[in-house]
Amino acid sequence: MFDQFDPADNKMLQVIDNNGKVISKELMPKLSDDEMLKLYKDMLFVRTLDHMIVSYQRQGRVYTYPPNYGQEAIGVAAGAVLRHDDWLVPAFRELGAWLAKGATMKDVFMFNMGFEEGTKFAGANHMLPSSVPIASQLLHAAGIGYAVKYEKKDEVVMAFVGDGGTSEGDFHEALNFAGVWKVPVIFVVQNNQYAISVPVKMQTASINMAIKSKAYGIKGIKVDGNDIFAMLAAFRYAHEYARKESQAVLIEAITYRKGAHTTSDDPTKYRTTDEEKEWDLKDPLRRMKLFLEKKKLWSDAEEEKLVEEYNKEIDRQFIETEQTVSYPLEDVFKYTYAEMPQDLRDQQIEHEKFLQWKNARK
Amino acid sequence: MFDQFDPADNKMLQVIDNNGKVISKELMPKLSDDEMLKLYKDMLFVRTLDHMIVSYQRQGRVYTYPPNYGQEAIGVAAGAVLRHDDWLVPAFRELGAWLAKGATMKDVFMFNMGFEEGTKFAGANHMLPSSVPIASQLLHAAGIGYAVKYEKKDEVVMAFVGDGGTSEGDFHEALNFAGVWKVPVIFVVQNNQYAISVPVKMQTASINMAIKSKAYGIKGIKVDGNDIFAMLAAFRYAHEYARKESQAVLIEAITYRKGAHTTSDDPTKYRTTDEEKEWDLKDPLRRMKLFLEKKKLWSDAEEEKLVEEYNKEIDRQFIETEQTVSYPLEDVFKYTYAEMPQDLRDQQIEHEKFLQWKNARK
Amino acid sequence: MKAMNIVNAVNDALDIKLTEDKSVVVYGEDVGYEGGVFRVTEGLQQKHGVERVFDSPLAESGIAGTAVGMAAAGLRPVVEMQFCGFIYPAFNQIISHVTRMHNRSRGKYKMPIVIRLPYGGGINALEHHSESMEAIFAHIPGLKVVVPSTPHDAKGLLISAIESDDPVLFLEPKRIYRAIKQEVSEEKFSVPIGKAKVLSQGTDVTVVAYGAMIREVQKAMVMAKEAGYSVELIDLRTIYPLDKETITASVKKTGRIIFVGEEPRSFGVGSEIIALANEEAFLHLEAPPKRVAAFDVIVPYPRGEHHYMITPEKIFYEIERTIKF
Amino acid sequence: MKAMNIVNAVNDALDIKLTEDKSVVVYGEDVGYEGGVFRVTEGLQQKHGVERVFDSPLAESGIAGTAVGMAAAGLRPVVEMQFCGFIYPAFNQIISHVTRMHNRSRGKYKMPIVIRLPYGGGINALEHHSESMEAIFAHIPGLKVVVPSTPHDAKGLLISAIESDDPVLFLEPKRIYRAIKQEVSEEKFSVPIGKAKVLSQGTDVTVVAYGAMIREVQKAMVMAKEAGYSVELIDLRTIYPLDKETITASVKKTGRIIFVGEEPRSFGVGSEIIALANEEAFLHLEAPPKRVAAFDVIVPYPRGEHHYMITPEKIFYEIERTIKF
Ligand SMILES: Cc1ncc(C[n+]2csc(CCOP(=O)(O)OP(=O)(O)O)c2C)c(N)n1
Ligand SMILES: Cc1ncc(C[n+]2csc(CCOP(=O)(O)OP(=O)(O)O)c2C)c(N)n1
Ligand SMILES: [Mg+2]
Ligand SMILES: [Mg+2]
Repeated sequence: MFDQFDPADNKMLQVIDNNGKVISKELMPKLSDDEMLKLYKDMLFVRTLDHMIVSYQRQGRVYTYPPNYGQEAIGVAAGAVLRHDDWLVPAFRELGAWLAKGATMKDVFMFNMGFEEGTKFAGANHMLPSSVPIASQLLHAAGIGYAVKYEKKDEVVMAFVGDGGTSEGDFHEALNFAGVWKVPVIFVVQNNQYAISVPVKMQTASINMAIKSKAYGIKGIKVDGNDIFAMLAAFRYAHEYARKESQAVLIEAITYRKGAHTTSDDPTKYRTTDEEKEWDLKDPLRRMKLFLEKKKLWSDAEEEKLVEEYNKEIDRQFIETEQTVSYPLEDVFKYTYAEMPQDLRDQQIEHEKFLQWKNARK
Repeated sequence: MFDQFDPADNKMLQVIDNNGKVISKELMPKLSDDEMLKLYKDMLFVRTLDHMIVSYQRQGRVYTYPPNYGQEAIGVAAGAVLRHDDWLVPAFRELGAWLAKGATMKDVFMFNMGFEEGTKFAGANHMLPSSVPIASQLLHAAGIGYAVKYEKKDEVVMAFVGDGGTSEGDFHEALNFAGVWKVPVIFVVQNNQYAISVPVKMQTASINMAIKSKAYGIKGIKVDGNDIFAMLAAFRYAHEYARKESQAVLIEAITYRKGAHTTSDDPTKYRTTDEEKEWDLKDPLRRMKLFLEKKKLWSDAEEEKLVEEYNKEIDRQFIETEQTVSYPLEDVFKYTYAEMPQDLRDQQIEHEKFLQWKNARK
Repeated sequence: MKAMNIVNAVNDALDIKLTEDKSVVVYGEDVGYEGGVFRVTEGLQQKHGVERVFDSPLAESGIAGTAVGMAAAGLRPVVEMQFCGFIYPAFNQIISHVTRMHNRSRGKYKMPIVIRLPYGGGINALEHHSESMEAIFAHIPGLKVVVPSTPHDAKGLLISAIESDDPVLFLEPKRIYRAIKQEVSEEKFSVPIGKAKVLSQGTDVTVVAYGAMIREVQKAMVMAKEAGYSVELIDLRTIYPLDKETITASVKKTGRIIFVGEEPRSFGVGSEIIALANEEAFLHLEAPPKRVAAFDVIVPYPRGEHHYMITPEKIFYEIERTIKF
Repeated sequence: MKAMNIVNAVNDALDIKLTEDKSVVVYGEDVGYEGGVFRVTEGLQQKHGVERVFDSPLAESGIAGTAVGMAAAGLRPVVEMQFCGFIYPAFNQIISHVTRMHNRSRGKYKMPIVIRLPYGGGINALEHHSESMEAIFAHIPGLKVVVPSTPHDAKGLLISAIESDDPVLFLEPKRIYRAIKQEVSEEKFSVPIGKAKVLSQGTDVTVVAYGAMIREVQKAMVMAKEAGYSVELIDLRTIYPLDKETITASVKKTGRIIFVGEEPRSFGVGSEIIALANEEAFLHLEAPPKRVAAFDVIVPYPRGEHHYMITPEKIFYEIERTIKF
């Protein structure tokens, strides 16, 4: 597969077209009807959850949120290949993968409500917290890859980054370390065409992102990130390859951020509606839905009903989260160190004295 | 030329073989006999100077020094193409280029004797100081490239780095910025097979260094760095290309550090004499000398005489430098800021009071 | 005169310098077309062209490192680091080159670089968006560190910073980016680097602060006034080089000094202020110099920030304790 | 017992931990095959294998960043930054991840990482090879900063550092790497992090120092003794967290305190020591707490270093001035 889609030729792996028609049968991943439906429903769930959080944000119930809208296929396909012991090193826009690894809606809510508890992902095995300093997490993936290899474990590491993130030095160092160390790490670049307002052509002059693999002697492939079958095919192949050969891989997923960068951003400032419309035709849910409809596996009526169920459950859990979370003072002090220095203890005690004074004053 | 030597094919540009025989006439750069002789003499001078400094170091008259031994062709060829207004952004092992730009022996001596005066390169137009934090200087080159383009000047920037330096994040960021900005910068990787004790295969898994250009959408070429004609051909072509097209280029020069990393290093710890012997056959001076001898342009007798002259002049200037340099206290304070803060002035005054006390005590 | 907030004032200073000096260029992530995530550079690309005001790739070391090259080649780059927590990838370029190239080249290459950095907490932002680590930069020889607290000073100090032949870290207290409007001259003027400003005269205690903390101190001063205390407030405006004279004169007068900052307390700017008070005015001190600063912990996510941020009550509490010492 | 210098002692500590704990791995530039440019890790690869002691590519951010991943996956990486001036490319990984991953994951991932850093001047090295910027790191919440001054402490502190579940910056005073030999137990032992040591008892003045400055202070103390002054010397051993108790007890006794460091003076460790003395022992102070530290300039190249380095005379001079205050 890597030879067939050599990034030097700028080819892109695609399985279905914009109308959901299969255009390359031999690459279609083996999936039962149920498995197909699950993929679609997972995407639909991510999209619904995403929209709900954006609306919570508008209501002032969460802080800034970076929508996944338009990029759902990538995270969901990733989630479908990641095993319990595989590692997920997230960026911040691959919700489908998070949920598959065991992150909960409540985690996501807490994170966006402004609680560290939400980046713990307590129930997610082998998943790092979401990382804000762009691209720096990729080195963690290379390091985990080293540990996995060192301990001879059958685990694969998958790490995410955006197109903008490829410009950071850490992107380079991570892929280079992974290449030299020959560790089973899949680096996924979600190329959604923008880094906030900056278009990808101002990010790099390379013909694509996948070709950057050549700088590190690892395999690279460019995939239609809005084609869930293509993503799944690529992930399955890369996962097998990384495990068996103990080698790193770079996957570039071509996609489009249909929403704003975050809820504080206004994309109409820097892109045209023409461009947006063009990408609407490539929407990953739309394409898979057309595919499923042709196979009579899915209908608008079913979708409407399911979305309603999703909405209810999401809202229920959101309200529950709102009602249960709290941020006691001690949490400010407790986690900076594993073994808290006495001085920090003293600072807490001193502050509590102040609070007593303050309360007494009222 | 860039197509002919696509780094993806791992081809290497070469003009003469190990015996000084021309193996690719069409690539031989146009040079008069005098020009050829000058190139050889420049290499010989660099080698002589280099050896002398190493011997001064052994006598305790300079501090650590990183020998150029074995890599002379690269710097000398670079120096031959750099014009007065072109920029040189050095690493620390391209003495030929330094001298061509107007750095003096005395600068080099002062630098290695431990005087900042020696990294000023007062007489060298458009040359940055030698840079110790590996690879960080490449970004300066990209920035100069931007300034040159912005001010529409006919200037080319040439920047050096070692094979080890390609692993740093700044290498990546520099080539990426230069690629996006389309600026006339020639990045030269002197691949001398080692970064101190670490062999190049532990530095990167890429098939060569030149291919890293593809990650940035710029041209790259791998050249025999011990073949001065090949280096000159590549530099001339790249210089013309960078100027005319306002584009960056990556040149990988394959060479071998015959000496120690620095005078504090002992290479016998990490490499074999077999390997060293193999590279002796590729020595850049040996190869050019065989070429010149065939053309009856040069002889052992001439060489012996010239080296003797060089030695005398070098020693004369070295002794002169030793006798004239000094490091007054005020030089410690004077250059940290362009406009010295009062507090720093006060620190100097305070220290001078202490010195008075100290002298009075004696 | 025109009503400006800090965002307007910074924009105005950039506009003036871009207009009068062709060697000034402005760039950073999202700085060009969009005008920056805080809209500080809005309109400048449209007015001065894409060669002079532009978006860079997403790479902070790249931004600082290319600025070094541009400065060596005669330009005066003004770069933006998008948030305080994202300056760190540029740390090596800043400490190794921005601040050392002048020394290393014995003055051959000046480094007239301004690094703009929106900093500080209190805006309910994600982690890394709220920190206040200026002490780290103040400790680096070769750098000047400046922080305005008003639109007027923002404009005047930025003009000085751009005109300085030394590199300047220009901290912008984003919490008050739009909080204060002030009549500011539309003409060019400058506020000198290295000069603090006595904002209120007082006799009982000197409070030293800067940036967004000034407003918090002023709120505390209302409480202090009610309690009958006379507070002298000094706005540092420049963290390095410190205006020793102004601080020393004040502490000699009041005999008491409190530093208020939103930085982690230990090894911070506050420690330096205490050291200064000791070195310059030891015999005048009537109470231990005090720092009111954040805990030595990682800045909490938004919902924990209220525990962490310095409040007027806390400042008043410490003022009172110091006076009553 | 065996005669060891600091190089031997660090090597011995690494050897012991590599032997008893399979999760310990040691890497960095030239650290593996060659055993490091200072030969500190010599022989360890041969003994413990190339998977456990190895050379990394030349990339400090890569070294620190991969250590974060390894630690998350259960290893205990001990990494080397080749010289003090080359830790800066790793700065973002250190301040954003090494020190924050534990907090960000609410304790799910511990970060038992040791970063070894040969630091300090006085060895006639190139620029960037002689600096002493520990104050920057001491200001970073989440990090512990340790500096031995003897072979015994080097071994014991490094063992503690490797066993600490928190990240430790382990500063190695390279100037005295081989300068002191001492009988050190070949057994495993540890010296606790966060505990200073009173090296000499005295009554007139407390001197606080660490690393290579201890020796210089001791030389000054010979002069002080001749002059009839009684100096109490405290070796900090840990810069963060500071041993407040030991320092406070001493300054309460002597009434005078001097910090001696080779760092740039302003915003340094010295400022924090002065702040501490004020906060904890204000009423006992008989003279202004003093810092004897380097000028606020860029470390000079070797031939200017003698102007810059703190000498025993200078320390004695300040001791005398403080006592006579
Ligand atoms: C080191 C660093 N610099 C800057 C930022 C601010 N920032 C947050 S997201 C972003 C753009 C990221 O673009 P990309 O990598 O393409 O990911 P996308 O948002 O498109 O998913 C920027 C600049 C950051 N978080 N970290
Ligand atoms: C950022 C940084 N890290 C480490 C060093 C220490 N160091 C000096 S030279 C060197 C090896 C450089 O290797 P390479 O780039 O191949 O250049 P060469 O010495 O072979 O010419 C190292 C690690 C440094 N100077 N800067
Ligand atoms: Mg993007
Ligand atoms: Mg090399």
